Amino acid sequence: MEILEMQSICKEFPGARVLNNVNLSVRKNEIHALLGENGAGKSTLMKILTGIYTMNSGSIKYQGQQVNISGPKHAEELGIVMIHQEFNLIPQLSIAENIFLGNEKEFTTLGKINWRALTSASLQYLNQVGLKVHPKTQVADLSVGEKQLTEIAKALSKQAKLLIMDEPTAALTETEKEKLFSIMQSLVNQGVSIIYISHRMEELFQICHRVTVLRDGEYVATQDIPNTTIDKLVALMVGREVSERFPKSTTTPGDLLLQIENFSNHRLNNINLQMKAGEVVGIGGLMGAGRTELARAIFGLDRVSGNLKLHSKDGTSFSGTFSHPQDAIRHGLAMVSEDRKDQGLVLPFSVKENLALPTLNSRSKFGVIKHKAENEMADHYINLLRIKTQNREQKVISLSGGNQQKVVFGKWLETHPSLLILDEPTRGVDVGAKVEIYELINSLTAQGLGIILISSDLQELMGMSDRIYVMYEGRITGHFSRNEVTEEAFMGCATGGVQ
Amino acid sequence: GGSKDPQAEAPKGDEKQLTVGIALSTLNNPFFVDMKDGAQAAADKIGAKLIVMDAQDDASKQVSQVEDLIQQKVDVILLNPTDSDGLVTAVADANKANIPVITLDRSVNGGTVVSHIASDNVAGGKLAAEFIVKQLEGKGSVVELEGIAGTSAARDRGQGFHEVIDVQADIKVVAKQPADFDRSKGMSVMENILQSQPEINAVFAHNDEMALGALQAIEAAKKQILIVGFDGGDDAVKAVNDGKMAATVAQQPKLIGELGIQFAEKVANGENVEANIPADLMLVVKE
Amino acid sequence: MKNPLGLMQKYKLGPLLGLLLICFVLTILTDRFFTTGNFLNVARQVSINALLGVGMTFVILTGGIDLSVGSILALSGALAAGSLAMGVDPILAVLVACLVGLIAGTINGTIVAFGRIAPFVATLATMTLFRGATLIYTEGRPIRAVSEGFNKLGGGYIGPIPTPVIITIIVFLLAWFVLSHMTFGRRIFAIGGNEEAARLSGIKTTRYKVLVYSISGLLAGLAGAILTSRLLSAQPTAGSGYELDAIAAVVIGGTSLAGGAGGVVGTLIGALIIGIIDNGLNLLNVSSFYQQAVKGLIILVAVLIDRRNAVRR
Amino acid sequence: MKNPLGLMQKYKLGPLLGLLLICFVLTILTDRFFTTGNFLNVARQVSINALLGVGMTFVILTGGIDLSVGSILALSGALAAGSLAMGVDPILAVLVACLVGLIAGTINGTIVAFGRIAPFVATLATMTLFRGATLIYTEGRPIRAVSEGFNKLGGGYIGPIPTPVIITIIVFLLAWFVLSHMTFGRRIFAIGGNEEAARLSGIKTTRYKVLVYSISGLLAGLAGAILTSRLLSAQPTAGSGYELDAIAAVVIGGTSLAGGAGGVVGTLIGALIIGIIDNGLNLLNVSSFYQQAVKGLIILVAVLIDRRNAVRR
Ligand SMILES: Nc1ncnc2c1ncn2[C@@H]1O[C@H](COP(=O)(O)OP(=O)(O)OP(=O)(O)O)[C@@H](O)[C@H]1O
Ligand SMILES: Nc1ncnc2c1ncn2[C@@H]1O[C@H](COP(=O)(O)OP(=O)(O)OP(=O)(O)O)[C@@H](O)[C@H]1O
Ligand SMILES: O[C@@H]1[C@H](O)[C@H](O)CO[C@H]1O
Ligand SMILES: [Mg+2]
Ligand SMILES: [Mg+2]
Repeated sequence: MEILEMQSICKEFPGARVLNNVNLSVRKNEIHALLGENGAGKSTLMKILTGIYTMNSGSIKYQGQQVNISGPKHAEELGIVMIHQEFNLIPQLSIAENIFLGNEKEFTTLGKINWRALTSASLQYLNQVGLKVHPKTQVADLSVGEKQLTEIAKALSKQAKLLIMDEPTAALTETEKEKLFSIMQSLVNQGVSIIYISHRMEELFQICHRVTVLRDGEYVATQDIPNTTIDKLVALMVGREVSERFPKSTTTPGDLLLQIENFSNHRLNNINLQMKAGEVVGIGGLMGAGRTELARAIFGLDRVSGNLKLHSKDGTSFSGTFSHPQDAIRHGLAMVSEDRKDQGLVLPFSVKENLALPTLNSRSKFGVIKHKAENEMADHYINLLRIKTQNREQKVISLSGGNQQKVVFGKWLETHPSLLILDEPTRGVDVGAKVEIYELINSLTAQGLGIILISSDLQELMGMSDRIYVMYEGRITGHFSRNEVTEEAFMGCATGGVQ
Repeated sequence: GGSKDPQAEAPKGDEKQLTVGIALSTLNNPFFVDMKDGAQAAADKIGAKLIVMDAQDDASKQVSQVEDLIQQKVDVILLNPTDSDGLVTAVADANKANIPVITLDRSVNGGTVVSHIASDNVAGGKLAAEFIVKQLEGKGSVVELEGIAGTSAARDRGQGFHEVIDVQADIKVVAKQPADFDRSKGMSVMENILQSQPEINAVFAHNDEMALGALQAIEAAKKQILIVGFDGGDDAVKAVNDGKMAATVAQQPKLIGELGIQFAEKVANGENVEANIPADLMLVVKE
Repeated sequence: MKNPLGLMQKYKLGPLLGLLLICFVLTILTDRFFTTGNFLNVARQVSINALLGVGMTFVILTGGIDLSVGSILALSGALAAGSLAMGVDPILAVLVACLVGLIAGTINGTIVAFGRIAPFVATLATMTLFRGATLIYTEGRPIRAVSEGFNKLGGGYIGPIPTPVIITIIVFLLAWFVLSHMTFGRRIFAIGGNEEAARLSGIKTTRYKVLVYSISGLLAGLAGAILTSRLLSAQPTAGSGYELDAIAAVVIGGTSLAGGAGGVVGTLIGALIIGIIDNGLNLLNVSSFYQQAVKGLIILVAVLIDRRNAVRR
Repeated sequence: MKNPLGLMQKYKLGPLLGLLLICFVLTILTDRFFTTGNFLNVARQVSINALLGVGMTFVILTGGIDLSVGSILALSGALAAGSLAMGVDPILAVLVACLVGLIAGTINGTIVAFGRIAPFVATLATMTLFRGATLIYTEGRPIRAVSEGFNKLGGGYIGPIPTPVIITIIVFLLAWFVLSHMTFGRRIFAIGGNEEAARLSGIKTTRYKVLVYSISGLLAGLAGAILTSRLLSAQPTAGSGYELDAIAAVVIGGTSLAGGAGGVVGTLIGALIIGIIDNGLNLLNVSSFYQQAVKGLIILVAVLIDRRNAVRR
C-alpha cells in the first residue's frame, strides 16, 4: 500500500526550472531511496513535501488523501518529518531544548518548562541514537557528527509516520552509521516509512527497499534494490557509464614534503606525521577524534606548539608554525574546510567572487581587479569541475550542496598549492562528482602535490589513501600503508586500541 | 582646562569652607560657560568650593545630578533648570535635606526657592520685536528661528516676540521653524527658507548661535536681511559691530553666575535675601 | 582548566567583576559612595534605564533593536499627564501610559515582522515619528502632572525603598523567569539563534517578533509614567538619547547584538555600571568637561576586561 | 518574468524609485523645489551626511557600525580651528582635521578588531570619549575659524558648484571604484559576508577591519573641516546625532546592516532622500511640530515600498 504519491510535481525558481513532472511513490513500511546528482532536485522535492516550498503544479496524495501541505508545522501534524541536509539547530540552546523545539507543550504547565521532564525525555532519544553527551550541553559545543545525531534524535521525538532523511550519514563515521541503520530498521518494523537521500551507493544496498532516480529535475526510474546494481543506478543518475568508484592511480612518492613534529594544543596531543610529495595521506578516526583540529593547526587557524617543516616544490622550505592562513597559503598550503557554509564560502557572493577570493592579488594590478581575467578564471573552473550553475554570477547560496563544495575546491586549486588538505571533501557530493574529485586528486598527485585526506567515509579513505593515520582523542593511535589496512585493524585503533 | 579648581586641594582651614553646587542645563553653549565662569570667579574670590554639573539639557539627568549634590551635602544649590516643571522634585528633595536652592536664568514652578536670579526672556522677546518693527518701519516679512521645542527660553522669547509682532498689521511672520539653538541647524534651516521665501526683510533668532548660522546662509545667498539674535555673546557682538548682524539682546550670564555665588554666601550665613533678582537685559546695536 | 577564570567565564561573570571593581575603586576614592542613602539614590536613578534595558533585552535577543524607546517614553508620559490634566484617576493615567507604550511597540513589531524592514531603520523612523507625535500633542510645552496619587509612583517609597526601584525589581524578576523558564522566553532565544531553524520547527517567528517590540514598548510606557510622575511634568524632549544608554546596558551586560545569547541579569548589571559611573563622577566632582571623556574610557576598559576573559574561538 | 519590477530588483532600484517619487511629489506641491538654485542648495546640505555615509558604508559592509562619527567630526573641526587660530596655513589646518579623524578612526578600528569588542559598544564609548575630548579642548566654547583660504573649503564654489559638493562627488567616485573594482573592496565585502571564510582564504581580517574605521574617521575629519569652514567656527556640539542620519542613509540605500551586501551608490541616494525630505518640509513650511512626524512617516513608507519589491524567500 502507498503512504505517499507525489505526481507531476513542477517547481520553478526565478530563472530556473528545478523540477519537471517528478513522480515519487513510497509504500508503507518501506525505506525508499531518492537518488540523483548534485542539483538534481532531491532536497527541493522534499521541501515541497514538507511545505517549505510551494510547488507550481502537481499533486500530493498522503495516506490515500489528497493533501495541500501549508507549512512545516502542518507536515509535522500529518506525521511527515524531515531531517534537513543543512543543520537546523539553535547553537545557543541545549540539546534537550533543540530536540523538543516547537513541541515543548507536554513539558510545560502554564508556559513554564519542567526542565527535569524535558531532560529525561530527551535522554531516551539520545540513547536511541547513541549520543553520549549530556542533554544540557549547548549545541554550539558539539562537533559536526554530534550535531547530526542531535538532528536525528529531534526527528525521532516527533513520532513520524513518514520520515525524510536528507544525507544523514554525510557527517557520520561507520559506527554511528551502523547505529543509525539499526534505528531505521526498527522504525520500519514499527510501521514508519522512510525516504532516504544519500550519495553513498553501498548504503542503499544495505538498507533500502526501492529507489527512485532523478536527473536534472526529471523523474528517471523507480527500481527494486534487489534487482539492480550500483553500476546500473549510477548510469541512470549520470546518464552515462562511470568506470570505477575509486580510481586510485599509484604514483611513486617524491621528496619529503611535510614533517610535523610534536604538535600539541588543547585538543592535540603530541602529533608526529610526515609525508612525501605525490602522496595521499589519509587521516581517519571517529567523530571528535581531533582530525579537523589537526588540519586547522597545520593551516595556521589555531595556535599549536611543536614544529612543522615544509619543503615546497619551488625549492623553498619552511620551518616553524603558521600564525595565519595567509602564511600557510604563501607557503603553498590550501585547505578545503569541513563545513562549507561556515568556513568555505561567502554566501552572499557569486560563484565567481568565491572562486577568486584567495587569489585576488594574482589577478590585479595596483590593487585593481582585472575583471576579464577573473571571468576567464571562473569559467575555467566552472567547466573543469562541471559546477552546475546558471552562470558565474549566480550566488553560491542558491547552488546545491555538492556544487557549493566544488566551488570551494576550485578556489583552492587556483592557488596552485603544493600541499592540499581536504577535510571531508566529498561530504554531500554525488557519485559522478566524487569520481571527478578522485580523478582530480590523481592528477594533482601526478603533478607532485601532497594531499592530506580527512574522511569519515571508510571506503573512500581506504580507496584513495597511500597511507592512513588513525586518530583517537587527539593522538595518533595507528599508521597503516595502503595494502596492510583492514577495517578491523582500523576500527581497533580508532576506538583507542593500539596497533 | 579653565575649570580646574585650585580650592579643591586646599586644606580646610579653621573655619568651615563654603561648598556650592551649581547644576547647569547644559555646558554645550557659551552662554552657560560664561555663567559658570562668572560663578567660578566669584567662588574663587571668597574661597568657596564650587561643584559644577552639566545636565546636557535633560531634565531627568539634572534631577539625578541634584540628588548627587544632596548626597555630597553641599551648603547651597544654584539651579539653572532645564525646564521649569521638571525640576520641582529635585527642589523638593533639596528642601527635605534642608539645602537652600537658588534658581538661575530659568525658574521652577514648585518647591521652595530662596531666590531667583534671571533676565526676563518675555521682555527680551519684546525688545527684539520692537527693534525690528522700528527698523522695518512697520512693514515687511519676518522669519523666526526657534530654540529647542519645549524649553522655556524658546517659549518665553517667542511669546514676547509675538505679543508685539502679531498686532502689527503690515508685518507678517512668513516662516517659523525650530533650529534647536544650534549654529549649523540655523544655517541649513535658513538656507531652505531662503529657497521658499523670495522676500524676507528680517530674521529673529532665539539665540546668537542660530543667528550666526542664518548669517552664513544669507551671505551665501548674497541677500541683505536684518538679523537679530539673543544672548550678546562675543561672536555676535563682533558681527553686530562689523555690520553683519543688526542687533542682539544681551543677557549677562557672567553676572548671573556671580550674583548666584554672592547670594549663596548670604543664604549660608543665614541672611535674608530678596526673592527676585533681575539681571539687566540690553539691546546691543552697532556703536 | 588552563584558565583560572574559567568559572567566571562559564557564569559570564565579566560584567559583574567590572561592576564590583568600579564600586571598590569608588569606595576608596570617596566616603560618600558606600552609604545606604547613596545606594538608594543610585538605584532610583538607574531604574528608568534598567526598565528600558529589560525591554531592549527581549528585542536584542531576537536579533533586533529598538531605537524608539526614548520617544515612546516621551509620548506615553505626555498622554498620561494629559489624562491627569483631564481629571482622570491616577491609576488610570498610569494604565494609559502603559497602553500607549504597548500600542507604539506593537506598531514597531508589526513593521519589523510583517513589513520585513530592518529593525534599525524601522525604529529609527518610528523614533522620529513618535517624537513628532509627542511634539504635536504637547505643542512643544511640558505638561504638568501634579496629583498626589500619581506622584507616588515615581517619588514615593515602600518602606525605605523608592517605589520605582521596587517596580524595576519586580519587572526584572518576571523577565528573568520568562526568559529562563518559559517556552515563550526559550523561543525568543531560538529565533535569535537561528530564525530559519526556529521557523522550520514550527515556531511562528513573526508573532514572537511582534511581541518582543510590544514588551519593549510597554516597559518604555511604564518608564514614561514613572519619569513623568517623578518630574511632576511630561517633557516633550524627555528620553532623547535613552535608547543608546539602554542598548549599552544590554550589551555591556553581555547580550549579543546578533541575538540568541544573553539575558536580563547582565542587563541589570550593565545598567548599574552606567549609573554608578555617572554617580561616581559626580561624587568625585570630576569637572564636567572631563566627565564624558572619563565615562567613555571606563566603559571601554570595563568591556575590554570582560572580553579578555571571553572564550576565544 | 512574473514580477514586472524584476529589472528594478536586479539593479536594486528601490531607493532610487523612492527618491524620484519624493522629488515628483515635491515638484507638484511647490514651484520652489525644482530649481537649479534649490538643487545646489540641497546638494550642499547633503554633502556632510553623504561624506559620513560613505565612510559608514565601508564600516557597515564589514558588519560593523560607527557611532562616533559625529564626535570625530566635532573633535577634528575643533583642532582645525585651533590650528588656524595658532596661525597655521589653511591647507595644513584641513590636513590636521583629516589626520585627527584618521587617528580617531584607527583607534576605533583597533579596539574593534584587536580588542574584539562589539562595534556598537566600542564606538558608543569612543563617541562619548571623543565628545569629551572636544569639550576639554574647546572648554565648551566655539572656536572662531575665520581665514579667507580656509573658508573657501566649505563656502566656496568651483564654477557654479559649491566646493563641498565637488569634494563629496570625488570622494564618492573614489569609494565606488575601490568597492567595486579593487581587491581591497572585494575583501571588505568578503569579511562582511563571512568573516571566517575570509580569514581561511588568507585575508588578514583584523587589518581590514581597522582600515574601514580609519576611512570612516578620515571622512568624518574631512566633514569636520568642511563644516567648520562653512560655519566660520568649530562648535563643540557639532555633529551630535549625525551618526544616526549617516546610518539611515546607508541602510535606506540598501546596504545590509549584517554586512557583505550593498554599496555607496545606495548610500548617496539614501542621503539625498533624507536631505530632500528636510528641504521639502521646509519649503512647504510644514509646522515644526509636524515635521518630525511627517519625516518619520516618509522614511517608513519609502523603505516599505522598497521592501515590497524585494525578493521574497
Ligand atoms: N532558492 C533557490 N533559488 C534558485 N535556485 C535554487 C534554489 N534552491 C535550489 N535551487 C536550484 O535547484 C536545483 C536543485 O537543488 P536541490 O538542492 O534540490 O538539489 P539536490 O538534488 O538536493 O542536490 P545535492 O545532492 O547537492 O543536495 C539546483 O540547481 C539549485 O541550484
Ligand atoms: N567549540 C568547541 N567547544 C568545545 N569542544 C569542541 C568544540 N569544537 C570541537 N570540540 C570537541 O573537540 C574534539 C575534536 O573535534 P574535531 O572537530 O577536531 O574532531 P574531528 O575528528 O574532526 O571530528 P568530526 O568528524 O566531528 O569533524 C571533539 O571532541 C569535539 O567535540
Ligand atoms: O538664556 C539661555 C540662552 O539664550 C541660550 O542660548 C539658550 O538657553 C537659554 O536659557
Ligand atoms: Mg540536497
Ligand atoms: Mg572534522
